[in-house]
Formats: sequence, structure tokens, C-alpha cells
Amino acid sequence: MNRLQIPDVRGSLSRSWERLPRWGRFAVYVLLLVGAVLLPADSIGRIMAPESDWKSILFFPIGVYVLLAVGLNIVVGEAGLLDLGYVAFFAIGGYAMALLGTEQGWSFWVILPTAIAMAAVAGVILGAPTLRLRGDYLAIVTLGFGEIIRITANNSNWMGGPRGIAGIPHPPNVGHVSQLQYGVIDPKPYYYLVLALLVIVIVVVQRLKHSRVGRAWMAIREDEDAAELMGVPTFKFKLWAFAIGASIGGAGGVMFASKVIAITPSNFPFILSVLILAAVVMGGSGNIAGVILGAFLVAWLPERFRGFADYRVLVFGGALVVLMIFRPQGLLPSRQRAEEMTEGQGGMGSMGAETAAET
Amino acid sequence: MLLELDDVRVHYGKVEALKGVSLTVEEGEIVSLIGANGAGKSTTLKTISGLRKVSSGHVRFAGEDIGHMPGHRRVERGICQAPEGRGIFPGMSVVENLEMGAYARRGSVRGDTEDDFDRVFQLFPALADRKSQTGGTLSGGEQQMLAIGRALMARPRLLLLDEPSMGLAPKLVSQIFEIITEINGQGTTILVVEQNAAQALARAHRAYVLETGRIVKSAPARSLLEDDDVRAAYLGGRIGT
Amino acid sequence: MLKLINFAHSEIFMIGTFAALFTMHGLGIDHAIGGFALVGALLLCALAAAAASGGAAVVLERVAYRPLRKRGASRLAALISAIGASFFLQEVFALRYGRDTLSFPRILSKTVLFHIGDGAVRTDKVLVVVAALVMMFVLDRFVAATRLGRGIRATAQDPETAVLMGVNIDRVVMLTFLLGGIMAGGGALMYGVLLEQTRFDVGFVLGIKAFTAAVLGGIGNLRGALVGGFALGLIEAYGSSVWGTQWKDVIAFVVLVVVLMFRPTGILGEALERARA
Amino acid sequence: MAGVLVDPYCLAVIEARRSARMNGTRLRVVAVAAVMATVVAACGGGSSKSSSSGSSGSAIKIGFFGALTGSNSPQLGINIRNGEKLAMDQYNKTAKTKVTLVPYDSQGDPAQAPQLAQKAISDKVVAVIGPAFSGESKAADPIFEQGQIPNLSASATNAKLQLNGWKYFHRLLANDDKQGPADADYISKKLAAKKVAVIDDASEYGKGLGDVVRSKLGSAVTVNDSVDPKAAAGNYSSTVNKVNAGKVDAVFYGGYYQDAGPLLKQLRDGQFKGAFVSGDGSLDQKLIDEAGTTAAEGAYITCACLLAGASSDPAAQQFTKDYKASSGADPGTYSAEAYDGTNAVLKAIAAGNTTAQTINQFLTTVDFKGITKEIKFDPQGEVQGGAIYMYQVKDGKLALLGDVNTLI
Repeated sequence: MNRLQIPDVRGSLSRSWERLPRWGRFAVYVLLLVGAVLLPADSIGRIMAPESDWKSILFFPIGVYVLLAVGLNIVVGEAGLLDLGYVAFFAIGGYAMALLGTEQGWSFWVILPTAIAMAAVAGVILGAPTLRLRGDYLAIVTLGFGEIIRITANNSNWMGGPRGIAGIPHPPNVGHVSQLQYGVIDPKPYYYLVLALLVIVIVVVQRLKHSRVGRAWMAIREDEDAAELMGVPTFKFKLWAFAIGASIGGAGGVMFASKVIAITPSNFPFILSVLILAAVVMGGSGNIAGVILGAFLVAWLPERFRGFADYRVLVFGGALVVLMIFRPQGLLPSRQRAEEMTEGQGGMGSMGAETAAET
Repeated sequence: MLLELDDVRVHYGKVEALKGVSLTVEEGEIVSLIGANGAGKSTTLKTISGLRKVSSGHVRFAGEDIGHMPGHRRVERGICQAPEGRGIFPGMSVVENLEMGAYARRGSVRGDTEDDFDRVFQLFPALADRKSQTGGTLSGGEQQMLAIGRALMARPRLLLLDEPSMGLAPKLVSQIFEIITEINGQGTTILVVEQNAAQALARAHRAYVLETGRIVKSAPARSLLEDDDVRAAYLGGRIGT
Repeated sequence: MLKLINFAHSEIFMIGTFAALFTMHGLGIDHAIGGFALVGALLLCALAAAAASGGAAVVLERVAYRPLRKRGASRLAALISAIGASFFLQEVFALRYGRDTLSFPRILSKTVLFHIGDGAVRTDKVLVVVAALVMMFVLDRFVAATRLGRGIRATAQDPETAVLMGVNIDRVVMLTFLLGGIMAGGGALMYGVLLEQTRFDVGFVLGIKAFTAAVLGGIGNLRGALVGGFALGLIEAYGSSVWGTQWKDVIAFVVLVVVLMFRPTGILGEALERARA
Repeated sequence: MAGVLVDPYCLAVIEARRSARMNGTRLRVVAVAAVMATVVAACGGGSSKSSSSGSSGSAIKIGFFGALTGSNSPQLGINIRNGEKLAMDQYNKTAKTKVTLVPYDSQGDPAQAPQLAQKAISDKVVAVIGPAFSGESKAADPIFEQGQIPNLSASATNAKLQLNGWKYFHRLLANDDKQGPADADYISKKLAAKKVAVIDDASEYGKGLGDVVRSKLGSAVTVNDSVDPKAAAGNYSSTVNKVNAGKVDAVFYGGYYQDAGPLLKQLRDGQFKGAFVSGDGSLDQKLIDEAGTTAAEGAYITCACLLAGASSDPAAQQFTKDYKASSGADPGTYSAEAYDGTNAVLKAIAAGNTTAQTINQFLTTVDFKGITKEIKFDPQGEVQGGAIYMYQVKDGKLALLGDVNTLI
């Protein structure tokens, strides 16, 4: 019975959302956007990050994590593929920015689409031989891919080895508006840049979700065999999910590298893949608002509790367990997902039969 | 009364799958439960076996309320099910699958189960030839035999059969039902769920008709065979043997 | 075995190494010993490590897995829960015992018995290989031939039908974790004897390696895990001698991808080709 | 609550928790509980902390930048912070304008460095001791440069940092371009090794140092290996096999003591009899604990730093005593450098310079005798005359052999 109570409250929220007229929803979007634009204010920062620089962490980790989580959500939340090596695409974007920026002298705006394409190609290269695998097999292969990229960067002199690459150019300034002057000191322009990209990505992803592609992903997630039998070219759509997710990761990497100037392979550890995955799942995989919330919390909480330094990871680990116990479907689950859960068969297969409990 | 369901309700999430099912099975009977796809037949069996939680109502077995008892303890009480789709363990050999049937009888050692093996191999000689073959490599008919044989290994007082004829050739179907009658003759009470209503009604003593989570008819099986509604809905107007 | 990546298994292993270390300290061992004293001490350490790891595994199952199982949560949720538990356990040990490597005392003198080519065959290595093979054999027999072993396999192959056969799933899952924990504890002692060190994050990489080996051999297949482990070890040794140690993981993963391309369920295949339709 | 600064966020949280309880909806309590537990607990910790640093608003702030938590925190953080703190405590005893220490715990993670550097700027610290790691220096120093905050590293020895034309960058010890050749010279000249194995930990620091040694030794290097200690999980058997197969006279290891210890132990277990030489990352008593006294005996370790406890200089011995009284432990690697660096800043403040710019100006001309060396910076920010010291493990302790140049 308890189980029913939880989706109910959430359900009433989403019902009132559905009742909102078109202009009402639009107004909410505009309000959210205005809120996001005003977010770097110092007064907010004093509350949100008293022991760190709020404007900086709004770009990284918060902005970048949110972007990565939205990208990974396509792979995990929409297509139901477990990817434990998502950081690889982030790294590819970062290194593309670093190498093309320092050695070829390309501009940020040229590198961004190039890197997105490169990451997408990498997604296809990883996906093509491996996407026929399922579950744990796919997980370990993706994990391996992430490690391969990092180790290769660490051991290849042309990628700077463990020293990485320094002197990465910033994006060129736009006009004389202070929000668009990309330098070392002011993090705000980078935050607005990542915000703009995020808005574009979200619009595109939501459109995609409600298109034929999105329905195909849903079918794959729910029952791959059945989808295949119904004539959904599952392999093609899985590859699409991988490529689109990868390209968003790549874009995140470009942003990150152009802000921090110097990157090393240690910027792209396995644990980052895990954190982003945790963000997606704890937020509510498949629901973009949930994913954003999850990524925000994963990025923000450790910064908020700097004073707590030694216990941060401990508490984070404990909180993940508690959260998964009480809200296995995430903080803001997607509606379809919630229904899959109550049926006891999540997209990745449930943990076992629902058996009558000894209560 | 061996088994009694009293106004049992079961939910899947928000959907009510059983809307107050009441039925009884007497010692020594074959009772069959017929109905269309999605009527709640399998859910009823799963509820009796403890795979589904009862939202309200009672399940009584041999006078004891077992509605909230975990599934594995119900097996110890003597309820054993051959599930829909047979549920053969594909990685285990025929013998190992049969041994799984005797799992609930804790003290069971080889000597003790010897008789049970003999009984199963007598009923299903085909299995005796395939003792060491893994379950996944058997044919559909053999798997069904194995599923029933495995359930018998538990020496059940009540045997639950979920669609024993599903996916089998007509000749095999009659064979299976003959064996079911034989098992019943040896003293095991049977509750069988079937879409092949003709066979089920022909072999059963009594029958219930389930429609969208409710019992809509209950009568001696023979009389249902003559029932016009039932014939129209489940027998396609044609009476089997 | 139960079809989930137990990310926290590395920490179960880590707890075993600490238990073995503390037992050695408790016994006051500070130099290599021999004869019956050695056998006794090793058995005590094995017992302590197995108890600690086994106990931790059972607690983990109760706290981080069972509630999710009861709620019919997705495997993804279980994965995150395990990752959370893994972070938590690592940090508990990091905060309590520091982040530096802790050394084991030398309990067994490392005498070279003979050489094969350039490789020296040493007492500790022989002991570990023998002990590992014995453990594998016992586990293999246990799962194949005992009632509980059958219950475990049945649950892995088809949990719902297992219940219909009278298997108490909660108990079987718990005992599976216990068994896994005991094996991890045994492995932890071997690691301690062989490499004489531990650290709060010692399990992490080993966990990933173990998982890789299991996938390489075929999940849920004990012999597959053994084959996978050997194959992984050989690949890594070969890779590091030819291309340098820094590339061995890359080589191992590339081989893994190639193997999975041709055999999507590992070298020996999944023991249980579960009908999915 | 009196005396404890409760920040508004915490109040909001307490309020939210109260209203959740009143509404009584199970959902809210459950959903928020996990986060709440964190928040409430952390508010306690966080607010008491902010009260201590907030109360001394009038004092001049000097930052610390390095790893106070995380895996390298003992060596590249706590040692340095304690040295810095000692200098400031001594100064505060007599000075009119007090100084306070503001820690920025980077955990050695370059990804966290930019926001912390930014925070240091908005906190208006006048100088920073750190960043401790070379990696985080590359991410943080450009921000300090733009923010015009003098930063003095007691430990980052990457040989490229000084080449960026930074005006606010300083470091208190010689860089790897000096340490590496010193190691190589010692191995080839003093130890007369004909065949050398050079192993590194594939980290920015370890590989950097290893590569300098490799290029200096040239063809004498017959075995190379690069092992990420995380990936090795403590097992160096393939490296040991390579070393033995190469029949080398000496092994040089570029990496940190946590990994050098097990490697050294396994090398000795594997019957390697030659010399073991390593760099500053291995300079820690724990190296001996981890390798075991027998295996560690005779190992050589270079460092551009002066381990005060191993020095017979009276000033260093006095420092060792004070340090021990102040932090309850022996001074570790880089403690004395941090102490000297802090004193350089304090001398500027004592001379009336209270802004970051004037302190930086003062640092260009500072010249005094520190514990470790004459403190005087060249235009690139490098301390002048930084020597490379050679240490050796003797009877389970780190003993100072002396300046490498004088030993050869």
C-alpha cells in the first residue's frame, strides 16, 4: 500500500501540469529560464555555496554535470542501455578542444561542431560492435571504453600524456557585452554559454522523444525482443541513442576544456561516469526535469558541504542507498517509468520475482 | 474443503486484476478454471501459490489461512504448481529439475525420493530416456511432462496446473490430460487453468468460468459443456472429446 | 550468480583484507613462521576474513538490496544503491584507518622453490594458487551437488518458478551473498599473504577485474569465471611484457570486446541461456 | 544556538522539515529525509566552522591551497598546512595586525581548483601557500595571476610552471629539471650503474620526473615501465619480472611513497639486489613502513626539500621542536618550505604591505635566511639556489646524506 501512495502525490503534480494551458506552460518555461539567468547572483551564491565560488561551480560542476546527465539520459533513460563509460565522450570533447585549439589554432565555434561530430562518431564506433550485447555485458564494455580513452590519453605523447594539455584557448569574445567576454576570471559568461547549449539540447531532445525515434526507444526499453518483432530496427535506434548521447557528452567536454585552459587525463576518471549515472537514476531516469534535478544535487551538494569535507563521500554514499530504497524510481520519475516499476519490471529487468513478503 | 478462496482481490499497481474471486476445491477433485486471455486465471493460481499479494480477502488451505504466507512455505504445506510456460530450469538436467521439485521436503535424501522418481518416470517414460539432458534442450511436450513430473516430486496435496496444453500438438494434449486424470486417480487434488476448455471440462469434475477478474459461472464440468454461453465463448461451438 | 553487478563486492573483499590484517596483529605475528603455527594462524585468519566478509555481505544484502527487491526496483536502482554502499564502506575505512597503504606482517617466508625461465616459483604463490583451486573446486561442488546449491541455481534461472518449488528466495539470496562474501574473504587473505598490503580502496580495481573476468568467461558460470580469470591474467601479462604495463588494461578490454563480438555471452557462455521471450 | 552562526539556508531547511512533519505526508518526509539528514548534519559542521573564520574579519587572510582530504593529503597538504600555521602562530604572538589561515581543500583534484581559486580571490586573501600539486597549479595559477594574488608553492615541482610568464607565481624549491638530472647523475656517477630500470606511476608528476631521468641517463636505461598504481592494485609482479629479466644495477622510481613502498618490497622479494632510487614523492617515513625495514634499507631518495628532522642545522632543529609542539607530529616533507614561504609573506606584511599587490611587489626583493635555504626569488618566481638533497634509509629512518652536488 505504501507503494501506491508515493506516485499518487507525484501524479497530482503532473496532472495539474497537464491541465495547464499552452501559454501557462510557456510561462513556466520562461520563468525557469529567467531564474536560471539570475542564478549567478551573489546573494544566491552566499546561501548556495558559502565555502566555494558559486559562479564558478554553476559552470562546473553544476552546468557541465547537468548537460552530461541530459546526454546520458538519452542512452540510459530513453533507450534503456546501461553505459558505464560515458566519461569517454566528455574526454573526447575535451581533448578535441585542447588539441585543435592549441595545435591547429581553431576557434571554439569551429571546434564545437567538429567535436560533437567526433564524439558521435566515437559513439558509433563503440556502439556498432557492442550494442548487440545486453545488460552486464554492455556495461563492462562501455566501462572498458571509458578506461581505454583515459589510458590512451595518459600514455600518448601527442595527447600530452599525464601532463595533459595547457594553454587551451577561450571562446572568442562577442561584442562588448560583459556577459560574453570569455576570460580567465569571470565564470559567468561560461555559465551562460552552457545554459544556452543546455536549452538547445533540451528542446531538441524533447522533440526527439515525442517523435518516431522516441517511441522506438521506448519500445526497446520496455521489451527489446518485442520491439524487434514489431519491425523496429532496434540496432539502428540504439546506435542513434548512443551517438546523440555521445555528442552531448562531447559538447560538454568542449565547454569544460575551453574554461579550465588546462586538462589532464585525471579530469576524466571512471568515477565521473558513475556520478553522472547516479545523477540520472536518482533524479528519475527518463524524465528530463528529474535528471536535471539529480545532476544538480550530485554536483551541488558536495560543494555546499565543503566544511564537511571528510564526510562528504560517506554521506553521499549513504544517501544514494537510502534514496534508492525509498524512491527506486528516482526523485522525479517519468510517468511511463513509474508504471513500469509498479509492474515490477523496470526497463533493465527487475531484480527478481515479486514474492509475497513475510509481513 | 481443501482450498477456499473467499472474495480475493489482487492489484497490479493501480489495476485490480482479481475483483473478489471466491472458489472452492474439495479433496480428490479435478477443478478447472476457464476463461479468456487476461481474465485473471493465471493470477488466481499465482495468488494461491503466493507469487501475488492479496489486497483483501482470504485464501484458506486445509482450514489454515495462508493468504499472507510466503510462497515457499505454501509448498511445504502441499501446494505445488506447474507454471504457465512450464518454468523449466534451462540450465539443469532433467534429474536436477526433478530434484528441485522435492526441494521443499527438507529431509529428502536420494533413497527417499527414489519412489517419486519411479512414479514420474512411469507416468512419463519419455523423460526416463533424457535424464541427463538439460531442460533447455527438451521439446515442448517433454518440457510440459517435466513440469508436471517436477511438481509431483513435491508429493503435493493440491496440484496447480497453468495451461498444461499450451503450444502442444493435439495428440499430446489428450495424452497430457489422460495423465492428469491418472494422477488424480492416484489421489492428488488438481486445480487446472485452461484455455483449451473442451479438454479441461471433459476431464474435470467441476469448473469455474472467470471473466475480467470475476467468477461468472460455477457448475459441474459436464453441464458447462452443454452451456450455450460457454460453448459460444470458449468452445467455438464445437465440442471436443 | 543473481544477475546483478554487485559493485559493493569490492568492499566486501576490502573488509576481508582488513580482518585478516587485524587477526595477524592480534596474534602478534611479526615475522615469518612455519609448521603447525603457520597453518593454525592462516586458518584463523581465513576464518576471520571469511566471517567478516561474509557478515558484511549479508548486512549489505539486507540493507542495500533486499528493500529494493521487495519494491520490485529496476536493476539500475540496485546498481546505484550498490555504488552508494561501496562509497560508504570505503569512506568508513578511509576515515577510520587512513588513506595510506597498511602493511601486513610477513607470515610466510617467501622462499624460491624453483625457476621456470625467468619466473621464480615462490612458496607464497604456490600456496595461493593451490588454495584458490581448492576453493573453486569446493564451491563448484557445493553449487552443483547440494540442496542449497540447487536452490541458488534455480533462483538464478527462474526466481518465480523457484518459489513454486518451495525455494525461500530471501534465504537463498542471503546465503548466496554469504557464500560470495566467504569466497571474497578467502581471496582477501590470499591477497594479504601474497602482496602484504591493503588500503581502503584496494577492492575497487580488483572488483572491476573480477567482473571483467566473469564476463569474459560467461556470467553465472563458475568454470567460466575460472577460465575468464586465467585468460585475463595471461592477456595482461602478455600485454604488459610486449607493449608495456601501462597498456595492459587497454589490451584486456580490447580482447574482451573482440571475444564478446563473437561470443556475446563469454567464452564458456552463460550457464543459463534463459529464454527471454 | 547562541554564538553559532546559523546561515539562512539551514534555517530554511529546519523550517522545511517542520512543515513536512506538520503536513504529515509520508512522501515528503521520505523523499527529503536522505538529503535532509545530510543538510542538518552539515549545517552543524558548516556553521561552527564559518563562525570561526567569520569572527576574524579584520585580520589579514592568507590562504592554503592543497589536499587536506583525499589520498595524497598527508604529504601534499597537511604537512604544508601545519608549517604555514606554525609560522602564522609565531607571528601572531607579537604582531599588531593578526593574520589568519584560510584553507582551500582541493583534494589534489584539478577539476576543483578553479572554483577554489576564484573563492580565494573573492575572500580577498593577500597570498596563498600553494597550490600543492603541479596539476592543480596549472588550473588555479592562471586565475591567481589574473586575480593578482601572490602564490607560493612549497611542493609543485613541475618544470614548466615557471615558463608561463606569471608574475604572482613563486615556488620554494628547485623544480624537476634540477631534481631529475641530480638523480641521474647520482645513479650513473656515484652508484656507477651500467644498466638502469626507470619506472614511473603514469602520473603527471611521476612520469615527468621519470622522463627527465630517462633522457639524462640515455642508453643506460635498459628497462622502462609505466604502471598506474590504481590499475596495478598493489601487484607489481610484471614490473618485477621485467627488472629481473633486464638484470639491472639500479631502479629509479618516479611516483609517490604509497606505491613506492609496495614496489620496493616486491622488488626485494623478487630477489632484486641493486640500488633503489626515487624522488621527492617517495620521501616519507611511511615508505619504510610499507616496504618493511629490511626491504627499505639503503634506498636512496632525492628531494629539493629539506626534511628538517634529518638536518643537523640548529635552526632546523629548533623548527622541528616548535613544529612538533604545534601540531603533535614531526615535520614532514615540504613542512619547512611552507614555513619559509609563509614567513616571506609575513615579512612583507610586517613591513606594512597589506594588499596582495604590494606583498607581491615585496616578494621580488625579499631576501632572508630561511630554514631550508636563502629565500630569494628570481624573476620567474623560482627560489634561488635551491639545492637537491639526497636521503637514504638507514636503520629504518630517513637520513640526510647531503646536497647531491657535493656528494658526487
